[in-house]
Amino acid sequence: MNGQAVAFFALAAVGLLGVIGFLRAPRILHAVLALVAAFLAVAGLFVLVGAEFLAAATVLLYAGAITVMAVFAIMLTPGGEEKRGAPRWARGARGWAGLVAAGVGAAVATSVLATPFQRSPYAVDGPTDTALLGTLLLSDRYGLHFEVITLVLLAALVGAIVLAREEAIPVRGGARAPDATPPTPPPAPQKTPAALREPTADGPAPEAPAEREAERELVGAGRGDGR
Amino acid sequence: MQESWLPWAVLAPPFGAFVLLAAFRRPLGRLAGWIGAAGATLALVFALQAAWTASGGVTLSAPSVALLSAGDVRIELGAAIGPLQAVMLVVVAAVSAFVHLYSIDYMAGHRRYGTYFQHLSLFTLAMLGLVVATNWVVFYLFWELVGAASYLLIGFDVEREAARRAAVKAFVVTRIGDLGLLAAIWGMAQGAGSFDIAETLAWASSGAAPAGTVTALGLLMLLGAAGKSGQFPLHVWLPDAMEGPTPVSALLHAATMVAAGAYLLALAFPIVQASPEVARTTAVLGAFTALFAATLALGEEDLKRVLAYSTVSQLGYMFLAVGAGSRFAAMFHLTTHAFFKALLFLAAGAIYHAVGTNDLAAMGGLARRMPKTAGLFALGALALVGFPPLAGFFSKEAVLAAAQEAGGVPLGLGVGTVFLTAVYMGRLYVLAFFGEPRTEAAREAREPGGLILGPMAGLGVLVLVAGAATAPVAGPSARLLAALGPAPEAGAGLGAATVLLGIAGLLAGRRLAIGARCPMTAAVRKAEQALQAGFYVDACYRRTVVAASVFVGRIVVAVDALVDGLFTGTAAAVAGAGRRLREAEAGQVQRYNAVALLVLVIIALVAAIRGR
Amino acid sequence: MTDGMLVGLLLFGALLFALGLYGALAQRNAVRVLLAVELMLLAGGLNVVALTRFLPAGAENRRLGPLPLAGDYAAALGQTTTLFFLAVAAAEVAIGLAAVIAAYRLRPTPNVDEMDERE
Amino acid sequence: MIWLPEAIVLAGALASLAFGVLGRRSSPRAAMDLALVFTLAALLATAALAGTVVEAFAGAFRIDGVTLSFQLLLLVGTALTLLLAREDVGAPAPATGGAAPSGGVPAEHAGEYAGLLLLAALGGMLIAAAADLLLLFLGFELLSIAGYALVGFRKEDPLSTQAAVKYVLTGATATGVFVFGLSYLIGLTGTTDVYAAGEVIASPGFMERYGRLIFLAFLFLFIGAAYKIAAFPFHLWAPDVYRGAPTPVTMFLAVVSKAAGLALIVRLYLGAFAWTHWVGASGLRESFLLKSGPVVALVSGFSMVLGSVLALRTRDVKRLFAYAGIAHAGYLLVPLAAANPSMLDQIVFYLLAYLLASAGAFAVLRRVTEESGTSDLKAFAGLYHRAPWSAWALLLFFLSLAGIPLTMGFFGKWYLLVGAAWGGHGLLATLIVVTSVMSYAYYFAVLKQAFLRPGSTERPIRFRGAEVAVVLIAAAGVLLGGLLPGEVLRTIAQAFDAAHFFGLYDGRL
Repeated sequence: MNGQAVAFFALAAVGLLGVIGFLRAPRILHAVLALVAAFLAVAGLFVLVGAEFLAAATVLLYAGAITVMAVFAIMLTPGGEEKRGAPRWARGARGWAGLVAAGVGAAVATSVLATPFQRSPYAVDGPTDTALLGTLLLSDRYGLHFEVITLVLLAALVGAIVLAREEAIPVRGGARAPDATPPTPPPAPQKTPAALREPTADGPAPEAPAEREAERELVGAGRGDGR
Repeated sequence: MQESWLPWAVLAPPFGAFVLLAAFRRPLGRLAGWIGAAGATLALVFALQAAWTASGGVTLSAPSVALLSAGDVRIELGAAIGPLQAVMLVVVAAVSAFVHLYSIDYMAGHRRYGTYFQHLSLFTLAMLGLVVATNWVVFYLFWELVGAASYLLIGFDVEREAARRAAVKAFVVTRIGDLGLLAAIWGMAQGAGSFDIAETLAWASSGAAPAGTVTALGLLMLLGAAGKSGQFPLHVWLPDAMEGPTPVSALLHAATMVAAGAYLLALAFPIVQASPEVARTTAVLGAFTALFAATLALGEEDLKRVLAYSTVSQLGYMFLAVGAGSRFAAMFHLTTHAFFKALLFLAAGAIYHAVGTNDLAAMGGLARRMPKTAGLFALGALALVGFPPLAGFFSKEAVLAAAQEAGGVPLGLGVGTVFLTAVYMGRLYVLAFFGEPRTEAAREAREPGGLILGPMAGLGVLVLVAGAATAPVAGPSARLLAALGPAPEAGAGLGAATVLLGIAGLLAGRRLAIGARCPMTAAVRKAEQALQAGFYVDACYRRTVVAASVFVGRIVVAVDALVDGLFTGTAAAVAGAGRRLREAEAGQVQRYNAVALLVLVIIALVAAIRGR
Repeated sequence: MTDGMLVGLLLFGALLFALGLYGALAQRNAVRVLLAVELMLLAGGLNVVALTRFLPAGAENRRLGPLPLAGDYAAALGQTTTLFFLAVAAAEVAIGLAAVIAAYRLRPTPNVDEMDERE
Repeated sequence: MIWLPEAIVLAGALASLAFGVLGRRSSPRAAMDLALVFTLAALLATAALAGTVVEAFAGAFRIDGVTLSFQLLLLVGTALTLLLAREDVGAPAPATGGAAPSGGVPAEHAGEYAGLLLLAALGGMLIAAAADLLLLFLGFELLSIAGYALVGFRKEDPLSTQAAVKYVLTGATATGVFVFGLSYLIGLTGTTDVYAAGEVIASPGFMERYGRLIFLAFLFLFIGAAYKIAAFPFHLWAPDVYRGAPTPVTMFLAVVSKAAGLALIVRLYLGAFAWTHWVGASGLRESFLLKSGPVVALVSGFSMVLGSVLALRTRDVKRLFAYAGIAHAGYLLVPLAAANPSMLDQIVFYLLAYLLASAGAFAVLRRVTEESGTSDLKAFAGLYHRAPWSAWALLLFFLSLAGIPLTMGFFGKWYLLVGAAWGGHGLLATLIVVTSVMSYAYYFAVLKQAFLRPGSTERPIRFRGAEVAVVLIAAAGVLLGGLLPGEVLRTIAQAFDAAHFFGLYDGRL
């Protein structure tokens, strides 16, 4: 067992523990933290196979950007599964999902184990020159891909802004009010969009319960209260 | 084989009429009827010309257009007229022309006068197209179009719930048969590698096709024919179809469309003949239906429904003839039946106009008020029962003579039907035309106008002379029918027996009619109730076909509930089955994704373990 | 890189994918589902990187012709592919979270199963 | 300039987005009109390329018969969608509250609406033109991501936003599955070129060694792609999403997205997998088709049956379209399962029939549901008296969708049936027939309301100009295809010769 193997097993173990923590943690912020550990472990694996640039990108994108985005979203949408026990169907769904996941995992693992891999004579080890990545990305073929991925990101950007932006016009039917309450008068115009406001106690009265709950969850998650 | 535009020319006038009516039916007003009639009459002229040519033993073949081609398989929009097609064309065009003329007065003042003739022209076009088609796909196309026109015409009085329901019923029941036809077409194309009618028939009868396949194809085709022709057990739609206007009943549901099933079997005659099982099944089915429907007709209190059951019964004769191996007898009977049954329906329409109902209980004594109608009705009825020298006698004799080939049981059923036919017609006639008028309307009944009587008289003439169509003196018509196959030899006794049976039946019918107003024993009443319920076949449908779909749905729910119960251990899931199906439509996308993915997981596992 | 290492990486990828799939199918919170999908994507990325290190089977190809620096090229190709996967993952998360926020505004629940508006 | 159509669509998208930022106050609908003009220009540019077979970007981008026919379908669908969507902008939401089936898109988002529609269409066009696995994937993602946003565009309606969430979650899961399959395919073959991957698979000894993993890769890729056409097993997003999305977007998903998804499957399946042959260990010639065919047939069969059965149970017309769409996805996969020489023609012809009839039906549906504020079946009650012409048009479209003679849909189904029989798939052919008969039931349920049921009001429905245009174009197409199917088919087969698709394997480009 050489050093590489030791590193592999260590990273794999961390990754697995992270994923299991993500799936099992009752509090969603704990889950996200566990996931960060898993992402970092995968980044370590990337280093191990000589993909250093990729490792850096993974840390930046996954452990950084995506996780932060997720935390933002979690803060804006409190009231998760902790509030009440899972309904009957969800327990059933877990059974099905477990069956599917186990089946897929077993099928892939069986196939991998039964495949006689053969190392090609061309194969190289050691870290890849990042300049080669750059050349490839701007080559004739992948230059096109590079342009298309910008369009994908553009679509995501525009779509996310349209969806997440709170309209200046009052939302009909009482956006925040529960279904049964009579229509409330439109809230007074606000300078900052509500979506970006910090959860503070001096918000308008009708919105307080939801945000208090967010607060409570944050406290419970041990991330401090932000004040 | 002879190149000719005539097959297309036959289709052109009804098509033109349809287009004209579809575009301008409102501004045309009363003229709409005349345009429709002109279209049908012109088609008749072309059909007669085609028949004249075809009687010389040639097949008129029109230039064709390729509709679709998929590799070697080509679907051609072609048209051809051989002797068989010529007979059918003349019958369709002739009855259609008379019905169009009749309808001009009959439908006068109706809110959707123009639409009616538009539908009628569409039907005529579709029916003629069906006859001249040279390709199974095109045939099926027109077959469906005929069904669609029937749907529209049965439900023509959209305001009435009964009419709407009858239209839907007809559509659904005949569709069961259509499935059979579709499967048969598909199977033939599979085997013969072609959709061409002539090629597939040649393939089926050549012996190249496996015997089992031919039998299966024949039975499927029989299913298709039975659906269209209202043969047992698919007969349930035809009596209800009487909700349509009476001229429609005369044209579609007595003379032409329902005969399309018999025509299909005559067309696919080589297949029927190639398999003894199919021939036997066809003969027995036909004979049984003939007797069965005649029995049902005995208990009916509605004039049109009696005639409808009678149609089912007579169509059974045609099936019997085809099954017994005589295409000649089948087509001959088809022709004469078209004439006399159309006549009977048109007369029934005249009565409806005069009395305002089809209920026999509301008639009586009409012979005095409407002597001409009564006379023409009698002519049709006697032809139906089979008295010489009327058309029905000769054709029925031909059918029974052919049935001798099919064995004792079909022959017995066929002869028995002669008696029953006479009974229900006798009863009907006495109830409607003799005795005292039973309602005010019947007392005030009046003879219809010339435009209604005229077409009836025309058909009456045909009923008188059509019997001679096979006699050598008739020239072309005899040659035409003879081209369909040899005329079966009838013993002298058969004709005499049918006449005697007919007379006995009429007398029995008269007794039944008079006795109907006498107090009856409970047993007879009960039997009659059973008959009126259509031998419970209708209820049977409600319980099977309709219930089956509900049942399948329930099974799906039950399985779902069961699986779910296994996982969650709640027996309550079984109780809430109805609610659960609603849930299946609701938003729990994740779980359904998981369940659905499971199938593919199994494939993956199998592939992984088996090694590719 | 050795055979054992490759198989180890592929097995780890399979496990990551399976667990991600489980999360995507079983989690109720929409944010958790999205993050679980990220795991699936990451597993794919890991696979490509590992395999292209080992098997540059496309080094010679009738259609593409011989390639320069075959081994390095293949490794770089695998990493480029994974870069694209990463970018797409980010885009998916962005739009997904935006949709969750938009839905939450009208009906305050992040749980997928409670998003079940019927009339 | 073989990428001119794509460039035009991209320019249109950017122009619409820019217009949305700069000029939205002046005339919101102008953004839609702008997008429509660009779409039509791209349509012309695509048509002008007819008959071209050429590659660009080092083989990643390929124009051939399949590309052009699919791109034409996509552009026609997009143009019709834009026509319908035009009426959405700034229209007041119906007064019935949040649960209304459709409603206005805020005028200030008109530019984004048009821009995202065009970006999604561009994604579809890239799929059709991609001969590169990664490019296929990126096109797929561009289409999906723009689609997620479009579904949630009616932001004041919980149905719409929740539909967006469900669409994203299902879509992301499908993407995960797709990527996993892609990783094995790219990793094992060492190339991202579709055809080169196919050559590697066909190279001697490769399948003996890696066959299991390649088959798994195919399975994952196929399942992931099936999501886009709403085929089994990722089909159940469709009802909720179709119901919640703005009706033009529903139409876009039903028509354009489905066409693009099919292009994806065709490109991927036929390019890299199905047509590969090799000499097996036993010395016999083997082909991937024999291994993959049953999977495709299974997905196709399940889609047909599940879609049809579920459609029978629903009372909501938009959901009904979703279920019917699942069944149609099943039909569209039949030619691939029963592989035969003209399967591409069959797909394109059926797709065209489906596209036209669906577009027309959605145009009618849009106005009717808008007027009555519900998409329940009863919204159609009395339509014949309120708008007779539209009722007749609806009849025509439904007849075509159900596959009743004299319409294009009938010949489409016949062609599929012939193809299935040709490929020796009796069971699939039977399923087509049986599910078609079931489809009569649910389509007739709508027609029954339209023709035979009295409505709650006799007030005539006034159709907007753009809607009338969509209905007329669709009706003309359905009739033309129904009366002259041979001509239409010949045009498709000649101008956009699908045989070029396989040209690589014949030594041609």
